[in-house]
Amino acid sequence: MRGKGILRSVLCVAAMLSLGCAAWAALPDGNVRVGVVMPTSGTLAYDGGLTLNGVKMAVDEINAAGGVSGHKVELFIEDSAGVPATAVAAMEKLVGMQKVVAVIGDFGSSGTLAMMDVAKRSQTPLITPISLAPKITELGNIWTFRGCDSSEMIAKSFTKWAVAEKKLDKWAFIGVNTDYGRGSVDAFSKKVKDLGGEVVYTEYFQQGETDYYPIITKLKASSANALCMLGETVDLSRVVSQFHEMGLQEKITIMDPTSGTFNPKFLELAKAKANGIIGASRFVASIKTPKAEKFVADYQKRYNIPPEKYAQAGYDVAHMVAMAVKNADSTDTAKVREALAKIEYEGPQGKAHFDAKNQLQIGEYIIVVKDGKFEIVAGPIMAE
Amino acid sequence: MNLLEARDISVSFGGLKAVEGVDLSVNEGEIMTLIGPNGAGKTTAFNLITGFLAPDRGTVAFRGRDITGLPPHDIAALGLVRTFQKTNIFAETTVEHSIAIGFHTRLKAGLGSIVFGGADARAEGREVRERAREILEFTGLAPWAAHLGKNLPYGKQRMLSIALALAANPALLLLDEPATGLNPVETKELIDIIYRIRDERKITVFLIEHNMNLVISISDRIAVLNYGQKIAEGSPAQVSRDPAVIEAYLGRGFRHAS
Amino acid sequence: MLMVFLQQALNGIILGCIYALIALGLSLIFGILEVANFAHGEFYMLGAFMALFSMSGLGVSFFPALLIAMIGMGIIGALIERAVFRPIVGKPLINSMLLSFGLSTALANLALLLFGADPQKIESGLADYHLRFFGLHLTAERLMVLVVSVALVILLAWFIQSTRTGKAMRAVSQDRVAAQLAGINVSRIYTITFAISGALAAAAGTMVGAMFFVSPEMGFSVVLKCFIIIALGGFGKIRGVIVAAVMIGLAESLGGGFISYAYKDAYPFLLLVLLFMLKPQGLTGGSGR
Amino acid sequence: MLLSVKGLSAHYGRVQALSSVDLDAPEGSIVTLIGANGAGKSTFMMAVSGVLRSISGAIEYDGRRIDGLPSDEIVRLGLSQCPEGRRVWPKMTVLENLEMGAFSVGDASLVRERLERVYSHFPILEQRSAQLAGSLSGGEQQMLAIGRALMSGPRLLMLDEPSLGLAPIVVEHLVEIIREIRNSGTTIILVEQNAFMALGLADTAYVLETGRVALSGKASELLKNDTVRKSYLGV
Repeated sequence: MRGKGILRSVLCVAAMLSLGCAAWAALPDGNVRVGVVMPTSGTLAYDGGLTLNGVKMAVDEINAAGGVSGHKVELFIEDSAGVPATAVAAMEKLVGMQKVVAVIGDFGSSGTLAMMDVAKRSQTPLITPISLAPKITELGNIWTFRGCDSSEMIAKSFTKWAVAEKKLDKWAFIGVNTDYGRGSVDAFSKKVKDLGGEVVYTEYFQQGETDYYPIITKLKASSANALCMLGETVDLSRVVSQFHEMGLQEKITIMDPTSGTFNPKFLELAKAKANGIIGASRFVASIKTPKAEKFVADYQKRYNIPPEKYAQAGYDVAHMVAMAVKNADSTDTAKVREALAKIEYEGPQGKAHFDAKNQLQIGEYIIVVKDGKFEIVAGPIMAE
Repeated sequence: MNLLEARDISVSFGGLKAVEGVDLSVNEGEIMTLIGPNGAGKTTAFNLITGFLAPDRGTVAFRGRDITGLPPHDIAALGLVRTFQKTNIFAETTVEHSIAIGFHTRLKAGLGSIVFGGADARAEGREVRERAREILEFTGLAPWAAHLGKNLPYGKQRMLSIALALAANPALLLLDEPATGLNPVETKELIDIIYRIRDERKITVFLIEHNMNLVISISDRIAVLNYGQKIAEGSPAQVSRDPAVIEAYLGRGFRHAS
Repeated sequence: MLMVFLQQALNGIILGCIYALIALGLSLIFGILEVANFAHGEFYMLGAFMALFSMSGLGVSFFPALLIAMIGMGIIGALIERAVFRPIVGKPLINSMLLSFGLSTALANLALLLFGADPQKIESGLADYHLRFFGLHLTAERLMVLVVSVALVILLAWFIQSTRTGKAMRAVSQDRVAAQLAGINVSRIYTITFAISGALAAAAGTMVGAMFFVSPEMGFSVVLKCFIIIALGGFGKIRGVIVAAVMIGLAESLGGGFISYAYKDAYPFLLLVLLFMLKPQGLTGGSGR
Repeated sequence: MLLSVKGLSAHYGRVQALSSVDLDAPEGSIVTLIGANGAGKSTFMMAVSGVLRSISGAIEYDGRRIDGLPSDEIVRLGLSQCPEGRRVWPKMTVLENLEMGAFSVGDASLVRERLERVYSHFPILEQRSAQLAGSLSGGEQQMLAIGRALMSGPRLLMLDEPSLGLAPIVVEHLVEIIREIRNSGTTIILVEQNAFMALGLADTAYVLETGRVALSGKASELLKNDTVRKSYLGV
């Protein structure tokens, strides 16, 4: 048995060498190898861990149901630590040594943007479950997919609702100083101005920052009636508590439109101060569709916390990759990429497909935090 | 003309008058000594003369030119060079190289030509090596030329600090307690070199010293400070007989001991 | 605009007080043992966790937890001095830099393993009380931070200035051999120095844990900032370090508020460069006498 | 015999600084060590004080081995040293320097008494008591260093070049003080460049050359010894 296996792998390698990147007509023996690059250390470790939860749950589901056409999905997980250079090294390792069919990652837009070159050079599909920077799908890199909404899509849906329905016209922005933060602030500012609103204050902070008093103090002195925060769970929970310490909650509506904070950890950290935060999300645990309800129940059972959109994104993206491999009936990365671009998927967040730029098309729910729960107040609103 | 002329120099720290209305003059070609009890203000007077301290009052003139308030390196460039109580040498540099550095601080070739090795700098390099050699011979440090400063015996370290001062080409050399910590044999060598500095190199010498054997034997004139004021001045014989000096500094046992 | 300026200044002073607590300990260690302790930020981090677990595990309230953290880190600091730093006292600085850097990484990773990456908050229960005076805004929690850190700094200054042990610490820092010859047990002074520094770092960590969060990586950036403070304030000068700490706090707060917050970590460095250009002797450096 | 040293060898790194030195200091006597700079005199004192630890041989004090004891315990047993080069704490006041000299003394009234005695030896120190030691002149610092060494109330006092940088009148005074300290029962080991003064004061003398005892004997006899006169007295 063992000898036969080795012989086969030798033949495979020989075949690959002689044919370059040859294609198999059908799925070869062995597991479907999928790479994941996520921050499991550093300031993004918590959020990255949520996405990884979703990925692992999806893979276990797929394997329990017999795998992809009888082949088990095997994950190869690398830590990006939230550092673009580390993410690139991780991706190189996955495509070079592990020979994965596709890579899921990174969390931060900067990491994803950095890995996109590797995807193109190695001709391996890269699908990010979370990175929101509009640039990612604007660069025309056909090997990169975004398995979630972009901040521009959220911006369109959210500002339409906030400016028109809630009459919020003087906006302040606090964003993390990354591609995601700056990209999102630009996208939202533009939409607010297009809709006749005014941007009165914009400031950025470094990831992992603790002290926001200088920003909050300036915010207090500004004429803003809406604060739009763009960042991750831990950073934004500090912003929120310092926002309350300065007593701004009566004067300013606080919003987290990309809902980076809509997760149990945030509720634990911010407690009652989370109440009233308004956001938009393609997914929330209170969506009442059969797919969503099953996902929420399974996730709750498995991890003892309700899922949020990071876990959902990981879950959906892993399913999408498996579906693409199945549709392609091949582990040839070019065929998987083609199949992924044509996918018709339905997950907990609803029906979705990729547009010509590999951007997933889905709708947004408007959500508000109330007594530690996420309530849907509107939606789904489509971007166009 | 007096080579050095300090008039009415005064300085106080906090409320303490460290030096108060002191006149000091040094004639060209003489060996002059400043003595006085510990804390009388001798080193402070040296600091005032060499620009390490600015006087509250009074003037310092060198070769007839007013140098009051000039920074130390400008004063040194005029030819008024000092050594310090604490031996001040380059510990991690060889003796020969230390002296070469001493030259470089005052030579004319610009930094640019030193870095890029211009003709000026090369000519200077030769000159420096020759003159460093000459000073090594003069001070008896030639056998130690290749040793690191920190590895010299204590007496040779003190000699090196004098050699460094000589490299700066002084007209007036101020030595602050050069014999401190030297044994009687080393003290004799020091006396010898001070005479030769004066006689062979035509450098005037002004020193602070407690070793009265040395002071009495080499000084042409002695000035005495006590509590920041000058209490006596004159030849060694005059000063050592002065009752005020015996009372404040020498002690009654002095005549007997020497 | 004036009110914004004053509010930013107040925020900066509070931040500076925290920096002072950490930097003073680091400066004491540097001055007395002549070792650089890059793991000092981890003392601050472990102190914060100790307070957190005292509250969640033992159920004590904030101030007893602060005290427990200080005592606990005092003991751990002393043990670390004996086990890690004692053998390299008197060796070139690079030894302690490398060793403490390793210790810093080891402690941070140990904390990551034991406590997880999740940031957690210490509930002082004071953040919801607000004080408003002359148009300025202060929570009771920040007032507490101000009062406790000023009190600790005064206590430390008094200890070093006036007690027998404090004088012995100064003696060791100025001339170790002379201190030995005077009958001072130098090893004991080293241990005490680490204990005091550990306790101060724990106090700072606990208060930061209340104002912000406790997490395994909280120590790293703070220790670099504190080395800047020590460089600014002059090595081994208590008053200089306090002034420098408050200056850094103000620079971050005012620079962050009025120039750009995204680059606020650059302001301390800029301040350092500026000061070295204008006053090479350091903040409290005299005119040479 | 208050101090008895047998076969003392010491190293600074790889440099052998002392090799097999024997020395005896009878109670109540003044013993002087003379020799060139670097002959090992200061090393000897640092070894006896327990500061220099890489030593071999036996050091017996009052009938008890003290080699290997930490320096603070040695001070507590009654040995005190005024080191070469003053080594006062420059950023502490004169009074603090003196107080720290009595670090091993618990009794506050005893400390006060000794402080009075030091002030009577060196009145200038009393005038300067609130000044920082670093602001004193070199000679004043030397007085402070001697005063500090006396504060622990030693039975054995080791003075390393105490006359360095002192005015002649102070040196004269110092000679009286050393006699007085000896007469009050303290044994003294004295290292001096001023060999005339040292040999004049001491009962016994040891001449060190490159870490070895080259000569020893009664001080009055060494004063007449030709080699000593030529090499160390310069006559």
